[in-house]
Amino acid sequence: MSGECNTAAELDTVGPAAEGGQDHVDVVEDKLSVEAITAQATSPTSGAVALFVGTTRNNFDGKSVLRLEYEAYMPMAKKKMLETCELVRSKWEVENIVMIHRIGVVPVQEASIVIAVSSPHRKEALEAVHFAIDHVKATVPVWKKEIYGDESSSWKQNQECKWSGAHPPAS
Amino acid sequence: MSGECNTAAELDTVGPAAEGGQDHVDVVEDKLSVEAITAQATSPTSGAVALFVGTTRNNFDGKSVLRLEYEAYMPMAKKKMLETCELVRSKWEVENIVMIHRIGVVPVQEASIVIAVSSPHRKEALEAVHFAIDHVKATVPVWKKEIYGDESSSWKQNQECKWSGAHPPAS
Amino acid sequence: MDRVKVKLLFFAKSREIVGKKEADFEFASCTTSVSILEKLIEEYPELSVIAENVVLSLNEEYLELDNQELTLQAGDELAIIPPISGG
Amino acid sequence: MDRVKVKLLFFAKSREIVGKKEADFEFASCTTSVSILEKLIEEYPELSVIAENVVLSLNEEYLELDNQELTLQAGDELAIIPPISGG
Repeated sequence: MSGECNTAAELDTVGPAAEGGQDHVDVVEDKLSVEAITAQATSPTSGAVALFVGTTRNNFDGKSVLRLEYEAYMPMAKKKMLETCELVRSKWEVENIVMIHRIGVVPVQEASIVIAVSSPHRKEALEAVHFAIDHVKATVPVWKKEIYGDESSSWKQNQECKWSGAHPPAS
Repeated sequence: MSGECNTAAELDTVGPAAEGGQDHVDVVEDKLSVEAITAQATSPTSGAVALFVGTTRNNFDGKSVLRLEYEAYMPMAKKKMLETCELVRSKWEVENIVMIHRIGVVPVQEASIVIAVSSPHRKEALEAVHFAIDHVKATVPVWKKEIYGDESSSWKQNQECKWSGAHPPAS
Repeated sequence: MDRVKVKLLFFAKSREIVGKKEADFEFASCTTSVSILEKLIEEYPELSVIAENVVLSLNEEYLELDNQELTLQAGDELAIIPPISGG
Repeated sequence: MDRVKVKLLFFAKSREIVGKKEADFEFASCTTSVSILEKLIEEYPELSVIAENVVLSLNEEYLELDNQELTLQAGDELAIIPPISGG
């Protein structure tokens, strides 16, 4: 559960990141604080913070969902999250990127992920956060099991995941 | 400072809004709580909350900014914010929309506005919040004065405002 | 011509220029937004410096600055709206 | 042919199917990702039900499933990655 805080300049690829923004990614078992994550992303030289908060829905395909259970390939998940930060910085001039995924049980209405991006002007932060969540869904090794009202369960597959059943090989 | 909480169904135009989402807009003098606003937007039937947080930057055009001072045409501001909610609902299937503007003194790094939008799937919330802040900047009667390091000051003009000096009449 | 008393509201730079937040003012009830602005600048000549970059609102709705006829009623709320900068 | 011992990691559905989180396993050091998956299914036939929808990772990097030669080294970390569903 230890934090992993890298200045962007420490990454291999030096882009606009080197101007001093920070990437902070983590995978934790605790409830996420949107306030704390926003504060961490905010900077005195930025005028905008855009956030995405993924929350547990109480239903899927008409079935009631009791809770989600998440697990992660912890070090690889953090690595892929940092790669997402790097990619964001290659596309937009953003300042700080904070990306925290919660694992374990996530009850209905609570957050499983919060991504916050700050930038001097708002367009960059808003576009970057949209890209970031899409990219995380496609690349970060985290798994989610839906537990239904009758205690049956199902491992989910992101549509964005290239090797999911949602993308069957043409045959 | 009283809250103004309208179920969307109470608006004149009945759109997807009538499905039960809520519009909550307000103009307040207190510090904004991103956590409380997120909680207000979150719903058990939504899987996503997208947020925009506008914060005070410490600089403008190379000048150091000490603080911002905001004032609002209060009832009209709330009315225009509700109209923005209505317009969002005519374009995207979203659940709750929360939009709070702070007025008075807003120190560097603190939030002047928070907009939060929830939706069952993330694309809608992310696009809606981007549209919402653009539309608020163009239509909501709120004014901001920048106070600089030497205590000089300047009333700002949003680029999105059609009658600002940023859009001089062709002559 | 009928005259009606309306409530004027000044915000931001227009408030600072005029030195007050509100005032009562009499207009012809049948008028246009351009004519309203002209009358306001007659009364408050200091406003002319921002006249190119203001709009009006009538009862919390923006008024386009044009020569279309409009009818004011007693008690209407008329605001001078400098370029907005919220968000 | 050189053989090396690597660490296998199972996650999510593959973990439930195999009934453990990790195991040691010996492979030829010169191999391909397709061959690795075949060997894994020989050892854990239960995995065949998800074989169409997994990828592998080697030392925290995704491995395309193909016939390109790759070299395993002792102590490498090889994970079976079912479709991801984070976010």
